[in-house]
Amino acid sequence: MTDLIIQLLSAMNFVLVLIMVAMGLMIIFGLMNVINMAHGEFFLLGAYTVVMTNRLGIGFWPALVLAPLTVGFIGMLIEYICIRHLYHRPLDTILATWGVSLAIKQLIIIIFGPAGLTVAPPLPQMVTVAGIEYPAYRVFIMAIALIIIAVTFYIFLKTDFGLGARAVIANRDMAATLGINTRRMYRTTFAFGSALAGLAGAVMAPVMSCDPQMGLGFFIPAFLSILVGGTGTLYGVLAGGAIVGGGDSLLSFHFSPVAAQVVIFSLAIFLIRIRPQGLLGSKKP
Amino acid sequence: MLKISNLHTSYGGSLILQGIDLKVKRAEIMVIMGRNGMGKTTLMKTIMGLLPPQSGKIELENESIGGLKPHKIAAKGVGFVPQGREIFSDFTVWDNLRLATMRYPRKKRCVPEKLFEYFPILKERKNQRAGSFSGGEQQMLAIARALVANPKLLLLDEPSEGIQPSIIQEITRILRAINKETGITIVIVEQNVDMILDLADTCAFLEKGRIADTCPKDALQKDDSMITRYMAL
Amino acid sequence: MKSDISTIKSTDISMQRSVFWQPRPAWIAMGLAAILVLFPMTQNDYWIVQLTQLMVYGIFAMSLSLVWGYGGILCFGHAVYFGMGAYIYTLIVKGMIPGFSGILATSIAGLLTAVLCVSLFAVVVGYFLFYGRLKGPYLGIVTLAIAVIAERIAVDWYYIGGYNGLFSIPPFSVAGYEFITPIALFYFVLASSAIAYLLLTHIVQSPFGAILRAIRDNEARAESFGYNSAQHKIITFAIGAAVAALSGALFAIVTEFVSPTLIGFGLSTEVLIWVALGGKEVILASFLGALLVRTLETYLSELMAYYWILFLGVFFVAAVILFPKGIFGRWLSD
Amino acid sequence: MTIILKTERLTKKFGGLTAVDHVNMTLSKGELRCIIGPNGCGKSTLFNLITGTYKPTSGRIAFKSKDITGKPVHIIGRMGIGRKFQVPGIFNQLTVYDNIRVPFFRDQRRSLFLKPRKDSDIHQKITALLQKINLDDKACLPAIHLAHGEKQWLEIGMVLARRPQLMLLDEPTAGMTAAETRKTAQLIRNISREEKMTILVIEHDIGFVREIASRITVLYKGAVFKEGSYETIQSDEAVRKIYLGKSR
Repeated sequence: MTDLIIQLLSAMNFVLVLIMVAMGLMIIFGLMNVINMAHGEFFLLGAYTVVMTNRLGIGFWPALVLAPLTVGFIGMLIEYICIRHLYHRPLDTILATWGVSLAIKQLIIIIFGPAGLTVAPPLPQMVTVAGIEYPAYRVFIMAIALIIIAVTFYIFLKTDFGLGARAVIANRDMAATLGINTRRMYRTTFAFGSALAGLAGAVMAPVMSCDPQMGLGFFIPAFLSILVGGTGTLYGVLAGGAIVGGGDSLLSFHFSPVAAQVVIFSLAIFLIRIRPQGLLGSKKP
Repeated sequence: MLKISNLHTSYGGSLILQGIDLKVKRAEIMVIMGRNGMGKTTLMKTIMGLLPPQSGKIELENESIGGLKPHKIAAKGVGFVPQGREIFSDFTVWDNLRLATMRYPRKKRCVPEKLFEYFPILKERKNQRAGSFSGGEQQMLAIARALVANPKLLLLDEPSEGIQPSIIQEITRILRAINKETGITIVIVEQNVDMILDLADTCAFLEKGRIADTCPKDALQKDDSMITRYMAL
Repeated sequence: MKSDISTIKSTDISMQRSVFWQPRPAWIAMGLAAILVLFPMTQNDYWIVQLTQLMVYGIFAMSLSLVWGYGGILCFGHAVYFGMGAYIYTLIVKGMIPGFSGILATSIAGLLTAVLCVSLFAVVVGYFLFYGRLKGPYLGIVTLAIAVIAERIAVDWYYIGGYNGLFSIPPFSVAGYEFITPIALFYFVLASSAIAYLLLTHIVQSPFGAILRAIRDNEARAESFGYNSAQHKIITFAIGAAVAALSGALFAIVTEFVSPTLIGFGLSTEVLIWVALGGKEVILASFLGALLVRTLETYLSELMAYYWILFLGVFFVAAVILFPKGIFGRWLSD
Repeated sequence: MTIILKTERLTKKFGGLTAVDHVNMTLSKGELRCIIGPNGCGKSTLFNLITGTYKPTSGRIAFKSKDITGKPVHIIGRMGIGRKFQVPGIFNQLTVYDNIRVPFFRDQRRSLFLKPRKDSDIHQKITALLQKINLDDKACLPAIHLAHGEKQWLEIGMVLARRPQLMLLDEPTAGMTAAETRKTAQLIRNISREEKMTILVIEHDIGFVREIASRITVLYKGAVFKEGSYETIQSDEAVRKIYLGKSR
């Protein structure tokens, strides 16, 4: 019983962070039609911001603010330097962002070395959840992820900025003729999506071993979540993230992480074969 | 007000506009007529900045707007009602209208109350999903949306398409009233002769990418041979 | 879609020549072949071994050129086929697969089994991908995921050596003759490259290649002529996989070891860069791309250490933006 | 006259919108027919139903007395229905010659991986076709460099290469200059006369319709509104009304 609860909590942990990463990816894709292959590396940069603040001796907490800001800024820079030249060649954006991801990864290796680094847990104490002992920091992760997901939904469904962004997704030209600056919208969105990934990386840094390959471990499941849930809808990301992340982490417990990945992945491919638009996606691909 | 000279635009590899010359006076309602495929929609999209002009000039109040991005042109005071209306059907009516205010700073974002005098139905159904509207109601929404930001020039592309005659008449009446009260300049692309004759001050005929003829409405009412020549079978 | 007729003199192009007949690459290929044939006479064993490896990568790059450049299939996991080819060959010649002994465990049998199994695998994967109508970015990332998982399986599977891979692969032998000396291996790989080049060029110049390019250009149009695009893509995928498997097996023969890095996403990325930089739409350009980038890497990675990959990444981004047709592709194609 | 294409109560709905509404239409072998109608009357949808791009909501399509309702696009293509798209559907990177060659490969008995024999008559057929569409001097140009009108002719040539029994042309003169339009009309008339091919054309340009058509079908709001010769249609008061949106 206790085991089961712990498993469920861990699964939830992973699912919530995954959704954060996937939402960023999805917003960028929905708005700009760009699949950002460097999204995993934005996660990576977030995590290494924590490594850096630790080295600077200012501890974990400043990184929580610093990470999304820095990564958001880097995202904006990358949009400005390379992506905006490629809006009319969508397939090439994959290659370009792929190159960016290589460069970022290598930069991290140059600065921090290729080995895995660990960060001291900022909240070492345990709390009691549903009658069992559970690390307080894990609860904190869930709380912060939930808040961020809720805030993102709020921004996109309730604010003026969200309205504009949704309008651009629905009909780019029409939104432009109503006076919305689509280019600026792209840049803001790209920064926002990057910041989400950066923050996710920062909160996960203390519970993972930070190594230069960690981004891919989130990028691929995040992308599969979008494929499974369907593009073009934020709710789809919730469903996809729950299935991919939850399935992966529960299967990892009972079998091995590799077996879990193989099963989840095969399932995702199979699902795409029978329902190409995703679970909640609309008919158009 | 609007002056277009020797405008060329190509679309999908073919030159659709082959030297358009057109002058529209302030507060005038200009109707552009022509059969399908003559470049009417391309002309509208070029004025609005959705298609880049290849050569030629577009001037709004003596200021060149050719080649600007659509949001810049909108900011210069051009409102656009595209063909097929293109309302955001998943959004509420209110959100559709609010979108046109986005370019202002937050405090100045307001939808003028006066709009609802012209289109009372939009106020009643403010929170309804726009996609649930009938074609005519969607058209009114699209026009209202274009008017939210108080444009000097309103462009309408086939507003009567797919709409039942009674609503066409109502839209015609409303457009007339708005033109009279606010002095807005209107350029309409249209094929519906009823609407044209009710609405236009001046008519221009587009054929094979050029303005083939212009004439005041009165002349047209007396003699519709021109309509037959440029529009009919 | 700018049409600029003035720059092209249509009169001096003869009627019979189609775009698939590319005389310049053919001449360059012959010149290159001549240089390569003479190469061992001028150089010592170190460079011969180096160049042998480079050509193995070259074959690998050419296979991706067919899949990506001509088939329009953006594949981020092409090393899966390379690695599988290497592993299957190794397992067979080391006699590690139960039931495969005697004649079934010879080098030739190993080579054939590797190529066959991998192309069958590609058909199965292709069936799901292409009948699922997966395209562009989606296809790319799904293949990337396949590569990552394949690498993890290889690392975790102790029977095939796990993280350390497999060592001491017996030398390639045909009817008792063993290819052991660097020169023998060099000519063996050179001959394989030539065969792979001729095979791939033949395919892209054949009617099948024309249909493939037609599908890449305008899929709906090609389908309306009665061509089943999914089927054509699967066949292309399988041929590309077969050639990649061949290069993988050659890698095992030349280096005498295999490890999980061969199957994973790292090598998949590298091959993508070679082909993109060389020019994905010309088979020979891809081969040259692999040679160029790998040679630069040997020199520059000593000079620049870690900065080399950073430089490669940035250079790759710049090339994507500035030279979408690749470095060699620009002057090899007409 | 044998009937080559027959639609029975053909209907297609998109959500609440009925794009094609109980269309009954028959085409005889060798006929040249134009479909006209105001925007949004369902012309393109009708084409998409015939070629199998859309599946009809109800109704039947018979081609050469065989039911082809709901069959996949490439099967219908193989049965002998060729289509020219509205936006030129050509292979931009291929040369003009190869653009015409691609459809011929289906007739090739040899494996697709072998080069065609030197003496094959395909080359002659391609050359003849290129002459017919006035592009023989541009055979080696990549198709992307053609002028817009030439692209349209090339596509007509590609459709012809398949030797379809029924050819569907979707706005073949869209975006053409007046001279190109006249040339196209001549081309279509020639094909109709010389190849005895059944041709169905969607067109807006009435001048063009007058030049080529023997018979016209007027579609309005997804349904067949009127059918007849150019003269009858042109003088028909009801047709004029729907075209002009006139109610008085």
